[in-house]
Amino acid sequence: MTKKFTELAYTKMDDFVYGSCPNPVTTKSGMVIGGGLVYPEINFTLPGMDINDETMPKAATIYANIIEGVLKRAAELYAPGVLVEFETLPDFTEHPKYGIEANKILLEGMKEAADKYGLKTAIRTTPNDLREFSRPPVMRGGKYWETMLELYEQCAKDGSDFLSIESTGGKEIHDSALVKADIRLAIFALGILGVNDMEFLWNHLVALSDSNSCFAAGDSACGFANTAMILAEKGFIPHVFAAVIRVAAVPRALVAFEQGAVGPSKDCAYEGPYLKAITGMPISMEGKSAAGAHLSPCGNIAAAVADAWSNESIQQVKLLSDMAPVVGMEQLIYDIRLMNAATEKGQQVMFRDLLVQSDSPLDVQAYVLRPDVVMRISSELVKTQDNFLRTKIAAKLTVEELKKAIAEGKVKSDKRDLKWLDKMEKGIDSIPDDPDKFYQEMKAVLDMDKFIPSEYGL
Amino acid sequence: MTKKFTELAYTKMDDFVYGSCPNPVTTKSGMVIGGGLVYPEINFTLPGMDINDETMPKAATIYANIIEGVLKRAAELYAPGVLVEFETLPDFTEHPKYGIEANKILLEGMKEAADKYGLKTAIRTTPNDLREFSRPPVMRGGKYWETMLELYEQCAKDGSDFLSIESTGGKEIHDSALVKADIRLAIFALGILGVNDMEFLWNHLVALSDSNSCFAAGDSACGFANTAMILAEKGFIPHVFAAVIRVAAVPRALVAFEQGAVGPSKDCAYEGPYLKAITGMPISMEGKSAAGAHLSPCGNIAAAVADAWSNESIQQVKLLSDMAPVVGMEQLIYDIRLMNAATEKGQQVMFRDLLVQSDSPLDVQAYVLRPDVVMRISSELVKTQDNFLRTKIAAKLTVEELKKAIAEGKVKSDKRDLKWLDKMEKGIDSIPDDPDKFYQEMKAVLDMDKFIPSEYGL
Amino acid sequence: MATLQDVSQCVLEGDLDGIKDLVQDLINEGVDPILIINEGLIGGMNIVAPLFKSGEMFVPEVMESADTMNEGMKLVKPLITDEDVPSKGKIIIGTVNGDLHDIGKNLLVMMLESRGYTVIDLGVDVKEEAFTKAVIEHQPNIVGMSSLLTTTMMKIESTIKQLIADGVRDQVKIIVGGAPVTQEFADDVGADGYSDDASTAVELCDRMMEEQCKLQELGV
Amino acid sequence: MATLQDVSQCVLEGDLDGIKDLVQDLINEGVDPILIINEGLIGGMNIVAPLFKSGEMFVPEVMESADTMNEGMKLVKPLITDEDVPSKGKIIIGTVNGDLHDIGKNLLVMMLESRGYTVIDLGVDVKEEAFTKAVIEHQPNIVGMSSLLTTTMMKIESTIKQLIADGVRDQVKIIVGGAPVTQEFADDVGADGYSDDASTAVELCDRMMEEQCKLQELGV
Ligand code: B12
Ligand code: B12
Repeated sequence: MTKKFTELAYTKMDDFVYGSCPNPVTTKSGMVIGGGLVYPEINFTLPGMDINDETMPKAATIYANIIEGVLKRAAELYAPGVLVEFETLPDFTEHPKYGIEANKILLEGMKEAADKYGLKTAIRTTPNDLREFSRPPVMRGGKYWETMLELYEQCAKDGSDFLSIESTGGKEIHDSALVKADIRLAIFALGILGVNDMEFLWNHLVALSDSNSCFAAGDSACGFANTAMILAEKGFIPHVFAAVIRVAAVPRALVAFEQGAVGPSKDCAYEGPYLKAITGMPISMEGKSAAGAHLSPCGNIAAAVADAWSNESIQQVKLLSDMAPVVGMEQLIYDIRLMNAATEKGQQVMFRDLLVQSDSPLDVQAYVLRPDVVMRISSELVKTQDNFLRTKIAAKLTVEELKKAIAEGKVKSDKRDLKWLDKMEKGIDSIPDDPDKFYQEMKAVLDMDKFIPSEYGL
Repeated sequence: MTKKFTELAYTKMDDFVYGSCPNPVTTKSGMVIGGGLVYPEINFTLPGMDINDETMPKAATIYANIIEGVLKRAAELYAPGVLVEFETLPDFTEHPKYGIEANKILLEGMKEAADKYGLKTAIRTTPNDLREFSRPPVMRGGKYWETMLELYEQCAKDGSDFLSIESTGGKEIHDSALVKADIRLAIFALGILGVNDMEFLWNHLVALSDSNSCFAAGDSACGFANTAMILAEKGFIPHVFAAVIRVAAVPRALVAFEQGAVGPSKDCAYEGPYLKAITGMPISMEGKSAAGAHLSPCGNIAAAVADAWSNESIQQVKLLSDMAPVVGMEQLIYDIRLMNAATEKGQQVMFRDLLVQSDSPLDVQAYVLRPDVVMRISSELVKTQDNFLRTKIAAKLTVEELKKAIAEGKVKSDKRDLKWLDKMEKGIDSIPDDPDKFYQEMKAVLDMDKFIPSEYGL
Repeated sequence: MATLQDVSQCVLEGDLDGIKDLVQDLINEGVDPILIINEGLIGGMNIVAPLFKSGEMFVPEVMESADTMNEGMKLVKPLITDEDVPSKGKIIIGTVNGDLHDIGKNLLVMMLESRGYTVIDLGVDVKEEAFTKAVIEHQPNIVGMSSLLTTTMMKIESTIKQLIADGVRDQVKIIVGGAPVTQEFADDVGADGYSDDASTAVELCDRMMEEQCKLQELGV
Repeated sequence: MATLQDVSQCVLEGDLDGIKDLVQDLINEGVDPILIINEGLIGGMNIVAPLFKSGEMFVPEVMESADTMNEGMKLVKPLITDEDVPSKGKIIIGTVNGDLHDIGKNLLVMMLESRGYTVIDLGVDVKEEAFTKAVIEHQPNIVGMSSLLTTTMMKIESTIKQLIADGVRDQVKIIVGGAPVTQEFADDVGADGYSDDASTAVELCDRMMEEQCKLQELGV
C-alpha cells in the first residue's frame, strides 16, 4: 500500500520554485502550504533550565510568552500566516504530560492570535526520537516507543496540524561513519538501517495521523546530514563528504512519503529540494535566518524551492531589541516578503536563480542544492524503487556531479577535495547492489554492540 | 567653504540603486564603497558589565574575541570585504584611553585577518556624543567636547578609516516633541538646533579627518528619527508622525556632507537614501539583519539603495550556534551575496524594486524610503540652501506624499493616520519661513531649562 | 447638568478646553470633590489606561488626557486638604549613572502620574548617592531605575548596594527596566520587580502598593 | 635504516601499513622503547595536533594517524612495564544525564587520546551517580562533561553537586563544554575549565596537568 515514486513531479524547471508545488497541503486554518506563498515557520526553545514538576509552571509561562510574542510580531508585520513548530526537548517526550501541556499552550496562543489579529496559523509537533535512549537503540517497541506514541496521539487529538520527527534509526552506526568519513559505513547506516527504520516508523505515524485528522509531514536527516554539515563547517570533515551525505540521505527521507506523509517536510531536512522534485509535496527549509541555531554554507540557496522558511530554533533569551524568537520571526517575515513579492510580479524564477547563484559557486554543499542538480540526480533516483540502491546511486551521482563541477570551475573547492572524491568513489563502487550481500560484507567491520539487527528487520 | 547641493546626484532612476553611487569612497585596504558591491558592516557591543580599570582587560579580551570571530566567519563565507564599526559605549569616550585601546585591538584583529585570509577590511570609529552629559548640554566647548575630540584624534592617527557620530544637538528639545507628537517643536529641534549644531560639529570633524588622512563619514538622526521609529513600533506614537520625522531629519544629516563628509553615512541613518540622492555619496543602512538591535518596519526596503549593510549592533552573547556577532556577520553576508548576485546578472534594479515592493505598501515609514518618493522630495529639497526651510519643506512634502498615497491605497494606514496628518499639516503651515521669526515664536513654549541657546549660536 | 461621567469622558477625549466648565459645574452642584477626583478625573484616566495598553491610544493622546485631568485637578485641589488628594503612592524614578536614555523612563513617569501616583523624576545619569538622597528626602514607596546600556545595567546593582549601605533599602520597593534588563537580572541584583513596558509597570506598582497596604493592615 | 623521524612522519601520514616495519626496525636497532614512543609515535601526533587546529587536517585523518600510532604502540608496549607507558593523565568523559549528543564528546575523546591521555569514555546520558562511580573506580585527574541542550546543562551542576556530596569533587579537575555552555556558566556551577572546541580543550587539560605536577612537586 506504499506509494511509489517512479517519475519526477515536475516536467518544467521553471515550475520548480519556492512557494508552490503540485501537491499543496491545506491547514485547518486555511493556509495553503505550497499554494503560492512562502510562509514563515517559527521555532524556539527554552533557555537554560531543568525540567521537572517544580519548574514546569515556569516552562509553561515561557512557552506562553514565546507564542504570544512571536504571533504579535507576525501580525504587526502582516504575515500571511505562520507555521509554528513545537520540537520537543527530551523531557517533554519522556514525560508526555509536559509535552502535551506545552503543545496545548501553543495551540491556545494560536487561537488567541486568530481572535485578536485574525492571524492564520498551524502547528507542527515534533517529538524527539526517544528510542535512542536505549543503548543500543530499541526501535520497534518498549517503553520509549510507547511513550513517544502517547505524546503524538494526544497532541494530534488536541489539534496539531502536522506531525514530524527527526528520527535517528541508524545514527548509532552513522556517527562513526562521519568522523571516519567512511562512505561505505554511511551508506549502510542510511540505506539499510535508516531506510528500514523509516518504513516501520512512518507506517505508524501515518496511520496515527490519519486516524486523528492531522497530517504526517515528514522527517529529517538531521542526525546524519546536518551533523555532517556542522562537522564540515567546523573544518572537521571534508565539505565534499558532507555534500555526498546530504544527497545520500534523500532516499531515507523519501520513505516517509512512500508511507503516506504529505509534507511540509522538516525545516532542517536540507534534502527537501530532492523530496519536492520527486514527490511534488511542499517542503520547509532553513538557511540564513537559522544562523542563531547553526551556521551553514547554504544560507540563501536553501530558500530556492522552499514552501515554508524556518529559523530552526533559538532560545528564549533577551536580545537588545526583544526576545530572540521575536527577532527570528521578524527576519523570517522579511525574507518571505521578498520572495512573495517576486512571485507577485511573476519574477519568482528569476529570484530563485539569484538565491541559487549567490551560494552555489561557493560551497559544494550549496552546489548539490542547485535545482538543476536536484532535478538531474532525482530523475535517476526515481528509476529504481529499491531504497538501498537509491542511496548508493545518490552517493555515486553526487560524487560525479561534484567532480565535474570542480573540474569545470563551477564551484569553489578545497585542494584536498579531489582526493576525497576519489576515495568516496572507490568506496561506493565497491558496494554490491544487493543489500543483503552488502550487510554480509559489512558484518566484519560493524560494531555489533552498537545496534541490534532485529530492530531493523535484519 | 561649505559644499552646496543644488541638484540631485542622479538623473536616471535606474542608476539609483544599492552598491554603487557617483562618488564612491576607497578605503585604505582598497575596498571601494559605492563602487559596485554592497559590503557588510558589522557592529557589536559588550555584554552586561561594568567598565573600569579592573574590568578593562576583560573588555579588551571580549573585543579581541569578537573581531577574531566575525572576520574568521567573513573569510569562510568569502565576504568581498568587511566594514567594521566601533561605536563606543559612553565609558569608552569618557575615558579615551579605553576607547583608544579597544579601537587598536580591532585594528590589530583586522590586520591579522588580512594576513591570515587576505580579507579586506576598514573601520568606522563612532564615539558617542559625550556633550549631552552636561545638562543642559554644552555643545561647543568644555571637558566633554575636549575629551571626545581626544578620542577621535587618536583613533584617526591609529588608522581608523572613517569617523562618524550619532550627534544629539537638539535632542533635549526633540524628545518632548516626540512624545507629544508635536511637529512644530520637532522642526525647531531638527531644523534650527540640530542643523546649527551639525554645522559646528562637522566643521571640526572634517578638519580633524583631513589632517589625519581618514574620512569624515557622516552622522545619523538616531536620537530623533529612530527614537520615533521605535516609539511608533511600540504603538506609542503614530507611524505617520515617525515617517514625517524621518524625512524632516534629512536636512540636518545633510549638513555633515555640506561640511565635507564623504560617506558612507551611518548605518542607523535611515535618512540615507535621501543623502545618497542628493550627494551621490555612499550610504550604509540597516534593516532585517539588525532586528536583534531593534525591530523595524523597513527590513527590506532599507537595503534598496544601500552601499554597506549593517546589523546595527548586538551583544557578545552565545547563541546556540555561535556568538551573536558571528551570527550577525553570517546573515549580513548572505543578504549582500544576494544583492551582489543580482548586480552581477545586471538585475540590480529589478532586485531593488523587489526590496521596495515588499515593504513599501505595508508601512508609511517604509513608504517614505521608496526611491521614487526619495527622488521626488529630494528634488525639492535641493532647491533651497536654507537648512531650516529645507526641514520645513521636507516635513510638508512628506505629509502630502503620505496623504496622497493613503488616498490612493498605495500604503496601509491606521484609521487614525489621516487625523494626524491633518494635524501635522496645520502645524507645519503655521511655521514661518524665517528661522529667527520661528525662534521668537517658539520661545513662549520652549523649556529654557533644557537647552542653552548660545550653544546653538542663538 | 454635568455628570461625573461627562468629566471622565472629557478626560478621555483630552478636551483641555471643556474640562474646566464641567468640573466647575460639579463643584457648584455640591458634588464631593473627592468623588470628582476619583470617579471623574482619575475615572477618566482609568478608561485611558487599558486603551493605551491595547494600542488604541497613542502617548500624545494619553498626555492630553493627563493634562486635562490635571487642569481639572487645579480646580478641585483647593477644596480639599493636601492629605485628601488621593495618591496611590510616591515613586522616585531615574535613569542610572552614566546612562542618558530618557524616553522610556519619561513614558513610565507619565503613565504613573496619569494613574494617580506622585512621581519624582530624578532625570538621567543619576548617581548612586543621588538615589539615596532622594529616598531620604521624599520617603517614597517605590524606587524605579531605568538602564538602557549593557554597561550601565550594573549601576542598578551598585545603586541597590548603595541604598543598602545607606540603610534605606528596606523602606522601599525597587523596580527596574530598560532594554538589556531582564526578570532574571532583576532577581539577581535583588530588585523587587521588573517590567518591559510602561503599562505593565503601572500594574506592577499597583500590586506592590496593595501588598504594602495589606501588610500595614496586618500591622507588619 | 629507520629513524625516529620516519616513525613520526609515518604517524602523520596515517600509514597504517608502514608503521610496523619502521617500529620493528627501531626496536631491532636497540632504540629505547620509551624514545620510540615519545619522539616517534607521540612525536608524530604532536605534529598532527597543530595541523588539525589550524584546519589543515580533517578528523578522519587525525584518526588514521592515531590508529597508526596505536599500531606502533602495540609493538613497543610489551617491551616496557605498564608504568613506563607514558600517559599525560587520566580523564573520564561523558555526555550528561538526559543528553544523547555524542559527536562533540567523541571528538574530544579522540583528540585527548591521540595527545597521550588515557581516556575513559562513559558514553552519553550518564547519570550523576555514574560519574561518581567512575571517579572512584578510575581515579582520574580530570572529569569532562558534555551537554548540548539548554535543558541538560543544569545536569552539569547536579553532577558537580553529586561529586561534592560523594566526597570526590576535590580529587579531580572538572572541565565542561557543549553548545549552550559558556565560560560564565562553567564558573557559575563551579567547574574548573571550559572550552569550545576539542583542540583548545586538550591545551586546557595540558595546563591543568602541569599545574597538578607543580603542586605535587611542591608537595601540596
Ligand atoms: C547534530 C545534532 C543532533 C544530532 C546528534 C548526533 C550525535 N550523534 O550526537 C541529533 C539529530 C540526533 C540531535 C538530536 C537532538 N537535538 Co540536536 N543538535 C545537533 C547539532 C546540529 C550539532 C551538534 C554537533 O554534533 N556538533 C558538532 C560537534 C563537533 O560540536 P559540539 O557538539 O559543539 O562539540 C564541540 C565543542 O562544543 C566542544 N565540546 C563538546 N563537549 C565538550 C565537553 C568538554 C568537557 C569540553 C571541554 C568541550 C566540549 O568540543 C567539541 C569539538 O570541537 C546542534 C546544533 C548546535 N548548534 O550545536 C543541535 C542541537 C544541540 N540539538 C538540539 C535539539 C533540540 C535536539 C533534539 C531535542 C531535537 C529533537 N526534538 O529531536 C534531539 C535531542 C536528543 C537528545 N536526547 O539529546 C538543539 C538544542 C536546543 C536546546 N534547547 O538546547 C540544537 C542546539 C539545535 C537547535 N538549534 O535547535 N541533534
Ligand atoms: C533611541 C535610542 C537612543 C537615543 C536616546 C534618546 C533618548 N532621549 O532617550 C540616542 C540616539 C541619544 C541614543 C544614544 C546612545 N545609545 Co541608544 N538607543 C536608542 C534605542 C534605539 C531606543 C531606546 C528607546 O528610547 N526606546 C523606546 C522606549 C519607549 O523604550 P524603552 O527605553 O525600552 O523603555 C520601555 C521599557 O524598557 C520599560 N522601561 C524602561 N525603563 C524602565 C524602568 C523601570 C523601573 C520599569 C519598570 C520599566 C522601564 O518601559 C518603557 C516604556 O514601555 C535603543 C534600542 C533598543 N533596543 O532599546 C538604543 C540602544 C539602547 N542604544 C545603544 C547605544 C550603544 C547608545 C550610544 C552609546 C550610541 C552612541 N555610540 O552614540 C548612546 C549612549 C548615550 C548614553 N550615554 O546613554 C545600544 C545599547 C547597546 C548596549 N551595549 O547596551 C542600543 C541597544 C542600540 C543598539 N542595539 O546598538 N540611543
